[in-house]
Amino acid sequence: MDAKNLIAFRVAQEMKDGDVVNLGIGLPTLVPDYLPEDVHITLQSENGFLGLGPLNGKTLPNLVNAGGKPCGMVPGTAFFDSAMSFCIIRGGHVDVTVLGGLQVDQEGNLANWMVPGKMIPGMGGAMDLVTGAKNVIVAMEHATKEGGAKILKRCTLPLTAAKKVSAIITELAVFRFIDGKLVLTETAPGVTLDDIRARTEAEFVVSPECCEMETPREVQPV
Amino acid sequence: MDAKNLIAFRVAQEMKDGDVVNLGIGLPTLVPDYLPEDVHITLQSENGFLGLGPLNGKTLPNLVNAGGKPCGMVPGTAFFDSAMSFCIIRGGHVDVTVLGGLQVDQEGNLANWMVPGKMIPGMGGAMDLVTGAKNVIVAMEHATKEGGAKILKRCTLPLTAAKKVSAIITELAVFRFIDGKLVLTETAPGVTLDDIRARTEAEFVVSPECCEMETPREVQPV
Amino acid sequence: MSQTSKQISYAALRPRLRDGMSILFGGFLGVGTPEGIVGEILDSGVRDLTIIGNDTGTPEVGIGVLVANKRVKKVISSHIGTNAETGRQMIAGELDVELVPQGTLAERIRCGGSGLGGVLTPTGVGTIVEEGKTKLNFDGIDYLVERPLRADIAILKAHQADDKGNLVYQRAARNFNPIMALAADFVVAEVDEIVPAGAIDPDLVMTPGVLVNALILAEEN
Amino acid sequence: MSQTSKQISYAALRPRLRDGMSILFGGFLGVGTPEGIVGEILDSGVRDLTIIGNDTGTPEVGIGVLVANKRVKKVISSHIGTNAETGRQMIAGELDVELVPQGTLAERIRCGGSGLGGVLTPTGVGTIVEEGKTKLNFDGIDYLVERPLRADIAILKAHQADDKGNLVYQRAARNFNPIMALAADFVVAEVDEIVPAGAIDPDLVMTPGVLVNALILAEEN
Repeated sequence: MDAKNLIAFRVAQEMKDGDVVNLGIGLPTLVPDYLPEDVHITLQSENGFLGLGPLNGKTLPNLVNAGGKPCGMVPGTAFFDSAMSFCIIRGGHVDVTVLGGLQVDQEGNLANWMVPGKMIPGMGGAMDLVTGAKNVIVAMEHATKEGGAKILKRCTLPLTAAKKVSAIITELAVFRFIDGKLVLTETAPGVTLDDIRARTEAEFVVSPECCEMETPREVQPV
Repeated sequence: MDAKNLIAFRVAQEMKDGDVVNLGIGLPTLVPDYLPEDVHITLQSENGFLGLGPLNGKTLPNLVNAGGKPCGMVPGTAFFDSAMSFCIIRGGHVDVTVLGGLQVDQEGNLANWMVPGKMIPGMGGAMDLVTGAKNVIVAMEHATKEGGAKILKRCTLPLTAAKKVSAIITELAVFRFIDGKLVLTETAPGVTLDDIRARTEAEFVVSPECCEMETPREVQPV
Repeated sequence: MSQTSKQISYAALRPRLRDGMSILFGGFLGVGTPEGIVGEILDSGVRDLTIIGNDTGTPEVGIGVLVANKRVKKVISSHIGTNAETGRQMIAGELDVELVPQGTLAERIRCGGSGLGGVLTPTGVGTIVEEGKTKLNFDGIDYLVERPLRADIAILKAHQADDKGNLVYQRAARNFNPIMALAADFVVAEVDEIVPAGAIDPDLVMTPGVLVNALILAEEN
Repeated sequence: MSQTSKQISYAALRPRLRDGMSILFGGFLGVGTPEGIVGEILDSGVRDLTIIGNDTGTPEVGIGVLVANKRVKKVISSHIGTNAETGRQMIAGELDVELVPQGTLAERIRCGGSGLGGVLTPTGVGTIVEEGKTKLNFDGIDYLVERPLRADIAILKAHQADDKGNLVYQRAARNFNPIMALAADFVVAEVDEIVPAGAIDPDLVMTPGVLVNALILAEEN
C-alpha cells in the first residue's frame, strides 16, 4: 500500500458513525474506501449537496462532485444552492473536513491554496471549510517530493485559515492540536521518533499516550 | 363609495402592468378590486410567496396571506422561505408597497407600527417593505377620527422608516415626494386647496400641474 | 448520518426540555408551527422560556398558548399584535419583548445558523431599532450591524419527511422553518408523513436531513 | 408581471450586450452554466467584460471560452485552477483576477441582490483575504465585513421554466444560479424546457419568476 492509501486508511478511522464529512480533491477522496463497516458517513459536496456517493457506473445529468467529475448519490440525498451549501459549511454543520496541505505549522495554520508567482488556483471552498468545520484534518505526505519539511514552525505560504487545524495525518505520524499545542500521538509501524524529528521542522510535544498508528492489516509488521 | 374605497381606487391607478406589489392589511387589500383591466400585477406576501390571489371560495391547506387569512393563488405562484421573502422585499424586487399610516411627515418619514404605552403590535415586515420597495405608497384617511392632522411637519410617533415615502393618497388628495419635497399633485373632486391646508399640518408645495384626482365614474361630480 | 429513522415520540422530547431554555419556533400566525410539540412543551411544565419566531400567534393558536400560560420570560419577534396576552404581560412588566423587523429576524437567525457574525441592513436606520447597535456607512448609505440569533432547540413543522430527516414544507407553512433548522443545538420537526429515504426527489428537499435531529409524526394529519 | 411568455431568442439578447459590462454567470466547473448564452456573448464580439462566478471552467467549457478568447478584463471568482488560460493572462498582467472564498462569494452576491450592505464572516481572517477590509470584533471573534456584488446581467442555466419565468434547477447544476437571479439588472435563463404557468407546483419553484426577465430555450436539450 502506497503512502496516499495508508494516509486515507488512517483518516478513515477518525470518522464516527453519522458524521457529515467534506473531502477535498485528491487523496481525501480515497477515505470512503477504508471506512470501518459500522461507520456510515454523509458526504457533503460544496457545489451543493449532501449525499455524494460512488459513481456506480452510470453518469447522471448534472450529477458531479466538487471536482466537476461525475459521481453518484445515496438514497436521501438533498441538493441546494451555493449559499445554503456554505451556510452548512461555515455554520458548523460539517463534522469533519479532510484536505491536503502544502504547509501546516505548529500554531495550527494551514497553507494549501497558492504558491505566489507559481501556482494560484484560488481557495475555492477551502477557506470556508477550514474555518467552519468542527474538525479539520490535514491529510498529506509528510515531506515534499524533494524531502523538505511541510510541518513547519511557521507557514511561509499564504494561509488558508489561521489556527484552525485539528489534526495532521501523514504516512509517518498522527499529530493533534491539543490546547493550542502540536502533539504527536501516533507513529507509523517501524518509524522512530528520530525519523519524525528529522522530517518535521515544527516543535511538537510527544503525547505520553503516543502509540503505534493503525494501518491496514496487510501492512502491519509481523 | 366610502373614503377607504375611494383611496383604494386611486391607489390602484398607480399600478403599472407587470408590477410586483405588496399590500398591507386593511385598506390596501381593497386595491386589486379597482385595477384597470389591462393592468396585471403580481402580489407578494411577506409570509413567503409571490402570486397571492383571491380566495375563490375554497380554503386550501397552509394557503394564507400575511394576515393569516385563507387566500388563493394564481397560476405561476412560487413559495419560498422568510429569508428569501425579505431578500425580495429588501432587495428592491417589489415595485410598490401600499401601507396604512398613523403619521407621515413632510420629510417622507412614516410612523405606522406603534403608539408608545398604548398599542405596540410590532413592525412585522413593514420596516423592510418601506426600506426596500421601489415605491412606497401610504394609503390612509386624511385625518384622524377626531379630525386631527396625520400629515405632519414632523412625526411624533416612532418611525417605521426615515425618508422613504414616495406618495400619500387620501380621500382628499394625492401628494408625492419630489426632490425631497412634499408636493400636492391632485385634489379630490369638490375639495379646495383651503380644505387640504386646513387638514394638513405639513408644509407642502402645490404642483403647477395639480389636477383633479381620478375617482370611480359613479362618484364623479356631474 | 445514522442509517436508522430519526422518528421519536412526543414523550421522547421531554428530556430535552428545561426551564429557561431558548426555543426557535417555525410558523407565521400559527401556520407552520408544530402545534403538537407546543402542546408537549406546555404539558412538560417548563417555564422562563425565551421564544424566538415571527409572531406570538393568538392565545389559542401557535406558540401563543405558551405565552397565555405564562411559560415565557422573553419574546423575540416581529409582531405581537394578534396575541393580546403578549401585549398585556409586556405592559405589566411580566414579559420581556424584543421587537425585530421581520426581514432582520430572518437574517439574524440565518446568521446564527451559518457561522456569520451578522449582516448589514438598512432596515431600521433612523428608527428606534438602531438603538445600541453598531452603525456602518458605505458609499453614503447607513447600515445597522444586526447580530446572529440561535437557540437551544428549534421546533419545526413540515409536511413530509424521510427517514433521514429531509423535509418538505407545504405552501405558506414554510416561512421561518428552513432557516431555523440551521440555528439550534437540537432540531425537531413535526411532520404529517414520514417516507423512506430515497422517496423524496433530492432536488425537492427543502431542509437537508443532516440539520434535523428528530422527527415526530403529527397525531392528527 | 406581464401575462405573456418571457421567451426570447438568443439573438434578442444582443441589444443587452455591450463592452465593459459585468456578468454574473451560474455554474460550477461549467455545470449549471448556460453554454448557449456564453456562445452568444462570444459571437457578439463584446469585450472588456467583468465576469463573476464560482470558477472560470476550462478554456473549452463554461465561461472559460470568454477568457480563452480574451473578452474578459476582470474575473471575480473562487477558483481559476482548471483554466490554464486564466492563470496565464493573470500572470502576464492582461487580466485582473479577484479571488474570493466560495462561501464569501455566495454571500456577497446574495447581499447584492437583497439590499444588504454586507455580511460579517470569519472566513479569511488571518489571511491575505482580509487586506483592505473593515474588520469587526464581537465577543472576541474577528469578522471581515464582506461587501455586496451585483452585475449588469446574470446568465443562468435552469432545467425547467414556466411562462412567468419560474425556474427549477437539476441536481448540482443549481449552485450559484438562484442567488444570482437576485443580483443583476437583467436576468436571463437558458432552459431545457418551458411549460405553461401553473404547470410547476408552486412549492417546487426554486427561483420566483418575478426575478427573471427573459428565458431562452436551449438549442440542444
